[in-house]
Amino acid sequence: MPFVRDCEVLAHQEVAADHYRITLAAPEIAKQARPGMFCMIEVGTGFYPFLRRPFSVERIHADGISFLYKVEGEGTRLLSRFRAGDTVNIQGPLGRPFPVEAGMRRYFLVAGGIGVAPFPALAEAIIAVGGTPEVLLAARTEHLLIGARDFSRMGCRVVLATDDGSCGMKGTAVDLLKQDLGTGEGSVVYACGPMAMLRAAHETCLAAGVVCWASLEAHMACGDGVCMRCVVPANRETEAERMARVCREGPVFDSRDINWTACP
Amino acid sequence: MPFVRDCEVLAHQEVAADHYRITLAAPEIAKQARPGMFCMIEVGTGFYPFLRRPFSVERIHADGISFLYKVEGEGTRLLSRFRAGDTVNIQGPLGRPFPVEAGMRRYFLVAGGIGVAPFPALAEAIIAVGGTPEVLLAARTEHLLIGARDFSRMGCRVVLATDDGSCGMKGTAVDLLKQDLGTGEGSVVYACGPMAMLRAAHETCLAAGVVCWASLEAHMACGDGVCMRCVVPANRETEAERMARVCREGPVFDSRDINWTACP
Amino acid sequence: MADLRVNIGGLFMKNPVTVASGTFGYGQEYDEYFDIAQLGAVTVKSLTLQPRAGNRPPRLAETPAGLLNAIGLQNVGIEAYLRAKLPFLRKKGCTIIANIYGYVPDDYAELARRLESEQGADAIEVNLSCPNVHDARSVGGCKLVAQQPEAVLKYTRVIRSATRLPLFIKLSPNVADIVEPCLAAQEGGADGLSLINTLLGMEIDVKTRKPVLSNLVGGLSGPAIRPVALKMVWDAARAVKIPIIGMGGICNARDAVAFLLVGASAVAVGSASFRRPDTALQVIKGLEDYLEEHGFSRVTELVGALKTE
Amino acid sequence: MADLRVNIGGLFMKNPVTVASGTFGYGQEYDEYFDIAQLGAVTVKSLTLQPRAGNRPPRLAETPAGLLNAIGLQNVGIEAYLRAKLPFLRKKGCTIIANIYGYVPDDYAELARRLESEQGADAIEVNLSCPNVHDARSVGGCKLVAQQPEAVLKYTRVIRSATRLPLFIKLSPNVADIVEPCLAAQEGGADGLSLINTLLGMEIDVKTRKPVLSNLVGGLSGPAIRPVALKMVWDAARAVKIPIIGMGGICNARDAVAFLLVGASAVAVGSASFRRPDTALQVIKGLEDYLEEHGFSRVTELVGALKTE
Ligand SMILES: Cc1cc2nc3c(=O)[nH]c(=O)nc-3n(C[C@H](O)[C@H](O)[C@H](O)COP(=O)(O)OP(=O)(O)OC[C@H]3O[C@@H](n4cnc5c(N)ncnc54)[C@H](O)[C@@H]3O)c2cc1C
Ligand SMILES: Cc1cc2nc3c(=O)[nH]c(=O)nc-3n(C[C@H](O)[C@H](O)[C@H](O)COP(=O)(O)OP(=O)(O)OC[C@H]3O[C@@H](n4cnc5c(N)ncnc54)[C@H](O)[C@@H]3O)c2cc1C
Ligand SMILES: Cc1cc2nc3c(=O)[nH]c(=O)nc-3n(C[C@H](O)[C@H](O)[C@H](O)COP(=O)(O)O)c2cc1C
Ligand SMILES: Cc1cc2nc3c(=O)[nH]c(=O)nc-3n(C[C@H](O)[C@H](O)[C@H](O)COP(=O)(O)O)c2cc1C
Ligand code: FES
Ligand code: FES
Repeated sequence: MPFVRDCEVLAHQEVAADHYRITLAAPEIAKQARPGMFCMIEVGTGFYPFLRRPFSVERIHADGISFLYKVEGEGTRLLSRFRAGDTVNIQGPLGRPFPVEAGMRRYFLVAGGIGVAPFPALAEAIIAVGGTPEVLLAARTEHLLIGARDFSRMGCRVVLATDDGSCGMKGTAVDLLKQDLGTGEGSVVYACGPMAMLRAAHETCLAAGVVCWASLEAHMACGDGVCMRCVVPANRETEAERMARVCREGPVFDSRDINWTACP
Repeated sequence: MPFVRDCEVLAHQEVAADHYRITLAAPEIAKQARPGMFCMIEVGTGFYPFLRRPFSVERIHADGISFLYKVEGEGTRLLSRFRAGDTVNIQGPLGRPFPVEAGMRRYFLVAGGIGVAPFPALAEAIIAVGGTPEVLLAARTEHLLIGARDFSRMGCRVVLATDDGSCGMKGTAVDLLKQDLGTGEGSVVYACGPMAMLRAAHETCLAAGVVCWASLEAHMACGDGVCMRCVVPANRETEAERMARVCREGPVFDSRDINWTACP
Repeated sequence: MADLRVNIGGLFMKNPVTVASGTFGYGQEYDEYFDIAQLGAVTVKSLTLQPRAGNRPPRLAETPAGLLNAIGLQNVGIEAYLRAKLPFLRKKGCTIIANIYGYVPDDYAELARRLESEQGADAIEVNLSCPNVHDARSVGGCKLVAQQPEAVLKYTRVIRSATRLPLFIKLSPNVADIVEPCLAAQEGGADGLSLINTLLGMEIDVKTRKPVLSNLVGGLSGPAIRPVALKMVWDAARAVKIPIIGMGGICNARDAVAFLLVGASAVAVGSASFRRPDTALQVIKGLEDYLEEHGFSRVTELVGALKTE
Repeated sequence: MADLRVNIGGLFMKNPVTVASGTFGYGQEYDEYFDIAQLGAVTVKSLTLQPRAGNRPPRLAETPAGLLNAIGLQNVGIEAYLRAKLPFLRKKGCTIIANIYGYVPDDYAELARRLESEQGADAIEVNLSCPNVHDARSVGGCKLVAQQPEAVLKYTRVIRSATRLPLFIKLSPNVADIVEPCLAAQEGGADGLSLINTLLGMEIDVKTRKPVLSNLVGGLSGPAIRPVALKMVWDAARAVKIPIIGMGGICNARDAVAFLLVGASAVAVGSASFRRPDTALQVIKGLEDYLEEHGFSRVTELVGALKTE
């Protein structure tokens, strides 16, 4: 059951150039939120942007939640202006969470850039069922490898890569996955990042026979499944279901559900 | 020569319920500003309101100016959100100032409500030419009599009235004027406030043969004389001039120039 | 408390507030936020005979105070609607306006017949004005039905003869004079009009030098078009005898009152629901407050009560 | 530096940026903010044979991302323009587009003749689309010239025969198909088109239950209408051979580029000047930057360069 709530900003910091973490008091939403779900945040009170913006829940506390975001355009620029004590209206939690099953041998969390956003909550959930998350974190350059230390502190195994080789391996998160996945036996993969990365993760997992839970990005309007903006081509039989709503059927999909060839 | 400038907010306080004073660093504008002139303030960066809002210059300092304003609608509500250190874009100074001539026997400043806004600067200018401003200040109720003490401190004679009799005479600023104007000999009247008040001031002055400089209010779009939004019916001969632009021919008019019968 | 009930063209609504087709799905999703049975009616996404997958993304762009969409009528089709969507609405006790779209008059007639025979709706809204199902490259040669009064007359007659359900014709603002298609719909036997659908528009990405929408053009909705919608409803209301459901950028009760004043008998909340799912409910509450505050005992007193001297 | 010069229908402009009639007065006021001779051209407020006092206030309202105006063509008249306004523009060395308005074709012809014979303009823009000079109560019976292609043809022919100055016909978006009046203007001998004038609209004060504008209805401008304007320019540009001055909500160089891409050969900045008087100048500068950044050597390379596959 999602809510629409005015929430107090508890904290708001810049964690890297143009990257912020905002923490909100939202007990009801926190209670329902699961790793991989998202909220629609009203970034401004004016008529532009008219729509809310979707952000994955980064962490879930007893009485609040945090989001990790990157300034991309007007909406995120407005969001970055809120200060502690201000009120932000958010709607959520929405969408389907990452399924977390106990007893897997290896849990891979594959993150490209700001795609790391939903993984702190996911890592906690995996640890809670007795697993050890292996976070394969990649970014353009060193200072954009956000949260690496936090994951280590939580007890995750953390492997790093950068496009420019400034830290860790020179390469992508999927390159790290290829190195580590092996036969894939007993493994599950969670992936979040740009479409190209998700596609590569999907192909790698498919070849290894491993399930890949991919959190997809799409521009949204309603976040609630009514507007049909956020659709992606899915492997479904009927015409009516051929375009799946990221906000409702996702954002987390079994990567085999997505019709990657029809994706732009 | 008006300017368009990003100005730092030096101070911003609530001076009465819904009434604020904002002080801006604006040396070039301050240098050109004269009492009765106004600036167009960009109240928000979004598309609504799209237009700037006009505000009379309250005080002119060496390197800054202040405005006194009342929250009326969306524009002034947005304006009230700026904090010290923020940047506001303003355009000005615009319009014709109050003419101030030395050597008059009495200088009456007749203010209704927020109409008091341009008078601190005017009082200073009158004092500078050796006159003693007599400020006839009226408002709905006591706590809205803004600036009475400041005028006294400057050496003005201050007479008060309120609609509800909570302070000073029960009545309007024009009632005060009628009490004081006498034969009007050697007097000049400056009036600012709602249209009905200005009309009454005009009639009182006309009967006494006294010049009344009225600062008119009108909704503006450009503030620069090009859009023709802010017009008022004027006593002019030609059709082309029948509607005078408050922003350009005013906001300060010799009240005999206005065609009061044609005003709404 | 003021009486909010209205009867528009044979459709009884407990209040004059519905939602705009395509902005509320089939109701179920937003029922998670508030009891949608409180609405005067639920208007569902345009239904077609066959399911449709809609246009390729991107399908929607934000413009100043507006949205530009070319969803392309993605919908489950009449069959799945009756089977999978209708039961929920009926169980809730919602008043239902089913919006339908077809390629030829007979499509509409068949949709209307099925809706009537299977109690799939309490009224039918006929979308003659969807700008997003044609190839934009040939727009000159491909007019909307709603842009041709004779076609509006013909379509309305065919659909009218297929159903006794209250029939609303939804028209397009992309005309020189909205009165002409309105009169045609009235003559064709419509019980009411829905005004307005979206304005044709376009948005360009100057970095890629391509249109933002895959369909190149789309329909503009939201607060940006409210002044246009108000003018059209005002023009139409003075020319026709049948009631009008007014829409276009309604965000709050004030906007809704404006539509009633210019002559709408009911209103629909569209794009604004995307931002606040319960906007329509807030409009109902705000309407009650407005009536109270201004001393009206019936919402119908507001209809066409604009003072123009 | 990229070449910004354009020649549109015989009018040479040093860059493709002018201002929209009615939003820049006769140039003098805004010259206090920047040297207006830097503009590709100055387009002046509509001129009529006799001075006009315009409509009663209120004449303008703000709407979401837009302005609704019913100024009613307050202007000094052709006589005072030539005597009191023109000398300033000439002294500055401005390229001048004189916008004219009349009640019958002969009014326009006379205005055009006088402008040509007294060197009052370098080009003429013919306003056939002002929504604010008629009584709104009878709008059904009172169409704009620009809404009637045959009338557009007739007016254009008459004005064409009166002047050899470059002639731009300014049309209205309040039509089902913008191509028809565009073709009519072209057939009538126009050298170019100005698209678009304002969309008809209305705004209501629900407290007083009256229209906000004294004229009841007005014309909608500003960013709100930009998507509509882009679509109309795109439609027109593919149908006519003569150049188009595109306008509607342009606030920055990005918006201007969008108009060029869909096929405008020049652009006009309108309502945005009210907020920032030097908007048109910033558009020119931004255009230069865009061309540089994207490797174009001439602004004309952008015209119609939209990629639609
Ligand atoms: C489920 C979900 C979860 C997300 N979680 C996070 C998160 O945790 N952290 C995070 O930083 N981000 C997250 N995102 C992405 C985030 O929502 C976007 O970055 C944000 O909406 C950008 O908004 P903006 O207004 O700043 O940028 P916009 O103005 O929306 O523009 C951003 C970019 O997109 C382009 N664009 C705009 N509209 C379109 C269109 N219709 N088609 C194609 N391109 C377009 C623009 O040109 C621009 O380059 C998530 C997205 C989804 C769907
Ligand atoms: C030269 C000049 C100097 C001024 N100086 C000051 C000053 O020093 N201090 C100060 O407080 N104020 C001053 N004002 C008034 C001030 O500009 C307005 O209060 C302000 O613009 C209101 O903006 P807003 O967005 O808050 O309210 P708006 O949203 O503009 O609305 C304010 C009120 O006006 C009504 N309204 C809006 N548009 C129209 C319209 N077109 N026709 C009729 N009514 C309409 C609204 O319904 C509302 O009640 C001055 C005005 C002028 C012209
Ligand atoms: C995303 C979206 C989808 C729409 N789908 C439909 C539709 O399927 N059928 C229809 O008749 N109108 C459709 N419309 C138009 C709306 O019903 C409505 O007429 C229009 O949006 C104006 O109202 P608004 O400004 O309040 O949104 C759609 C509008 C939007 C924004
Ligand atoms: C206040 C105002 C006055 C206008 N006056 C005229 C006019 O006199 N003649 C004319 O052809 N267009 C006039 N217009 C229309 C503009 O020239 C332009 O076509 C329209 O505003 C769209 O551009 P914009 O959205 O950039 O403002 C006027 C527009 C506004 C806002
Ligand atoms: S964002 Fe509206 S359906 Fe997904
Ligand atoms: S505000 Fe534009 S002419 Fe006065």
